[in-house]
Parts: sequence; C-alpha cells; structure tokens
Amino acid sequence: MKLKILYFARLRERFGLGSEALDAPAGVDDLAGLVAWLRQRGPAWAEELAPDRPYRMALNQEMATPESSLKEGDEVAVFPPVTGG
Amino acid sequence: MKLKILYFARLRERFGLGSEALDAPAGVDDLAGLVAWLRQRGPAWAEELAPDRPYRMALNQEMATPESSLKEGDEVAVFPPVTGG
Amino acid sequence: MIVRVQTEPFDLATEVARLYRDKPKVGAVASFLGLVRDSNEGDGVHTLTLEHYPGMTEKSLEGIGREAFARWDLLDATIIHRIGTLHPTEPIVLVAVASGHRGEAFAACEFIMDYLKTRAPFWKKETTPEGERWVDAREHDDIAAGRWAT
Amino acid sequence: MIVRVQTEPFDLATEVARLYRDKPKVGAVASFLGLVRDSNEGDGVHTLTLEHYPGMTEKSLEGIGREAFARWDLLDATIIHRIGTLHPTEPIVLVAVASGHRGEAFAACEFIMDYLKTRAPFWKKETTPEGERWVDAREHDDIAAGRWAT
Repeated sequence: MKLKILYFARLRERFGLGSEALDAPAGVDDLAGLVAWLRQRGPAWAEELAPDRPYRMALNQEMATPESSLKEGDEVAVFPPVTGG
Repeated sequence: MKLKILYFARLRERFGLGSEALDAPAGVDDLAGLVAWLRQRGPAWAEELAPDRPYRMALNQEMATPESSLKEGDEVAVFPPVTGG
Repeated sequence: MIVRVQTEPFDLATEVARLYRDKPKVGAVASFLGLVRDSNEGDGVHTLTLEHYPGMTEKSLEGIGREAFARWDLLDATIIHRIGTLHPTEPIVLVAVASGHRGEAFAACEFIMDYLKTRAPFWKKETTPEGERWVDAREHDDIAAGRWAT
Repeated sequence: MIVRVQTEPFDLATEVARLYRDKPKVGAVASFLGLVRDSNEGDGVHTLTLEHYPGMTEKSLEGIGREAFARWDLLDATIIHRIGTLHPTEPIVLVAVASGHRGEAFAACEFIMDYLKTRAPFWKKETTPEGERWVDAREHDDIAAGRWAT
C-alpha cells in the first residue's frame, strides 16, 4: 500500500527525513501497524517511536489515533506534541 | 454637619441638581440616615430614593454602604447602578 | 499601569505596543475593546453619551488595576475609558494586560472588565428614534439595592 | 473569518479594525497577542524558529475557528500565526474575536488559543547560549501519548 509520510520538528531532524513515499507491506492496515513497522528501521526509529514517547500522528491532515485505518494514497504525518501559539 | 453631595445620571436629571453643599441636622450620622432625610424633600426624592430602588452611594469617592459613618466635610455621591464599559 | 479617562479617541496599536515593545519578558497581551452598537433592546441607537464621576472614576479604575496586579502575575496594564458623546462603531473602552503567559493575561483582562462594568462610575445615555434614555444596568442586583433600605 | 499563516509581521490595528469597522452590531472585540520572550526555563532565548505542517496548519486553524463559531454567537474572527525565525518581543500569534457582548468574545478568544496550543501543528525551536533546542510541550499528556502504545 503506497503512502506518503511526513516528519516534523525533532523527529524530522532525528530521522534526517522530512517526507518519503513508502510502500507498506501487507498487514500494515492502521496507524498502530505503521508505527510498529517503522520502529524496525533502526535505533533512532525504535527509540523515538517507542510506546512511551509522546509523538503524535495525523492522517490526511487531521489528528488521528492508533486505530485509524490506512488506505492507498493516504498522507500520514508523525511529529512531537505541538508547541505553537 | 457640612457635607458635599453629588448626583449623577438619571438622579441628577430627576432632581435637577448636580451637586450641593448641605448642612445635615443632628441625628444624620451615616448614609442610611442621610438618605432618609433626603427622602423628605419631595415626591421625586421619596420615589427615587425609596428602599426598593436600585440606587448606589459613594463616600469620599469610594463605594459605600448604608452603615458608612459620616463626618464633617465628607463628599457623598448618589447615583444609579453603573453602566460603563 | 496606565489609567486614562478621556473624550478623545485612543489608538489601539500604540497602547498595545507600549505593553510589549522593549519588554522581552512579555509573552502574552490580552486586550478588550468595547464599542458602541447601533441597537440595544430592539431600538436603534443614534448616539451614546457617557457621564462619569470625575475623581472617583480614575480612583476606581486604578483600584481595579491594583486588584488585578495583586491577584495575577502581571507585567503591565492599560485601562482607557472614553466619556462624552459617541456613535455606533466607536470604541468606548480599552483594557489591555501584559503577562508572561496567556492564562494570567486573559483572566486579568476579563476580571478588570467585569469589575469596571459593576464598580466604575460611568453611566450611558442613548439617543434612539424614541428619544433619550438612560441605559439600565444589566445586573439587577436587588440584594445590593436592598442594603440601602432603612 | 480570516485565517493566515505567514512569515511577515502583521498589523494589530489593521486586523482588529477590520473586525469592527462598519460593523455596528459588534460591541466587543477580545484579542490575544502571543510574543517571543527572551527566556524560557531559565535560559536566554536569542531566536525562536517556528516550523509548521503546510496544509494541515490552515485546516486546523479553520477548524478551530469553526468550532468557536459553533459554540458562541460570534460576528467575526481572525487567526494569524507567524512561521520562520523570530526574535524576542516579536509577535507570534494574533487571535481576535468580535461579538455583540464581551462574555462570548472573551470565551471564544481563549478557547481558540487553548485549542491552537494543543491541536495546531506548529513547533518551536529556540536558540539559546547553550545551542538549539526544541521547545517541549507544556502539557505532558501521557494519556494521549499512551494511546499510541501498540
């Protein structure tokens, strides 16, 4: 399943990546599954996306939850808690 | 006891009086006593200063209560509830 | 803290800028502008005339401001209230409060306005197509009124 | 309602005047200005750089504004948030809300700021004498974070 993934702020710097086009394997069908799969990429990913880290995710530019289902062509963003204002 | 009395807004118009220098008789020693004495001046005074009317008073430019004591030279003001802002 | 009672218009940008310009501890400025509306209780308003109690007005506004500084950790504040005759869309009152963080600025700004509305000696008279009338206080505070019964 | 995300400064007077000029139903404008402070958690701040999520940012601010209009009887609102590199005393964000009466204007203005602080995708990075660092969210919302445990 083809997805666009965006990273912001500290996560963008840590991963050295602002955005990427991914082809997620079968079985990755929601945000929780996507994160579990991303964690396997290496130490920085495993650490920053560990269950106890306070990252947030958006799906198609709306705040989303781990249960949010993924479909072909979705835009996913992973970022730290927001600090604007 | 010599007092300066000020009237504002609807009361000023109703009494036809913005301010006056008064010599209050013996026995008038607090704001409640002063109001009771002013009520005897005529129908407009009795009506506007009736116990059920929502007028307010200040003593020396601070909001005051009926129990506030009067002394020679005090400045008293009588006015409707405020409506600024 | 600046407190002014004036006939002339005030300039919002100048007043708010004065609260944060060259003041790098200020992280938040909450402000409130009260304006003359063209209607009140169903009737059209042509003009609004504000009467006040010179001397007590300034004292009461300064007291309101001091009370806000005592309650919250504020860095500066401005209270300006106009008097005289105003027209719809004209500003009547400005309250602006500077603080390190937004919660205190908001709370103090709203507190000052609430207090000003019930404690500062200003009275509004409207001119409508039906003639002139004094604006009634919104809070019919019968308990406080009853304290004057003798 | 106006929503803007921009690098350039904004003009408070212009933005607030737009909310009440020629709008005689507006009796109240509550506004909030957020500014860069020169210190945070004890360290000096030289610059603050704001990153955002283009596209989602505008959507989320418009959503915050619509939510405020649904909750209160508002006449107009403006939300402007700057991005890029800013210095102490520079304005970051303006939220201004026009209504008939002050209670609704204050409530909606504070609501929009609270919501913006926790939902709009902006991130602050500070430059201090010790170097650069990302500003931590004030609300350590462990419950929400825990929802991401898999």
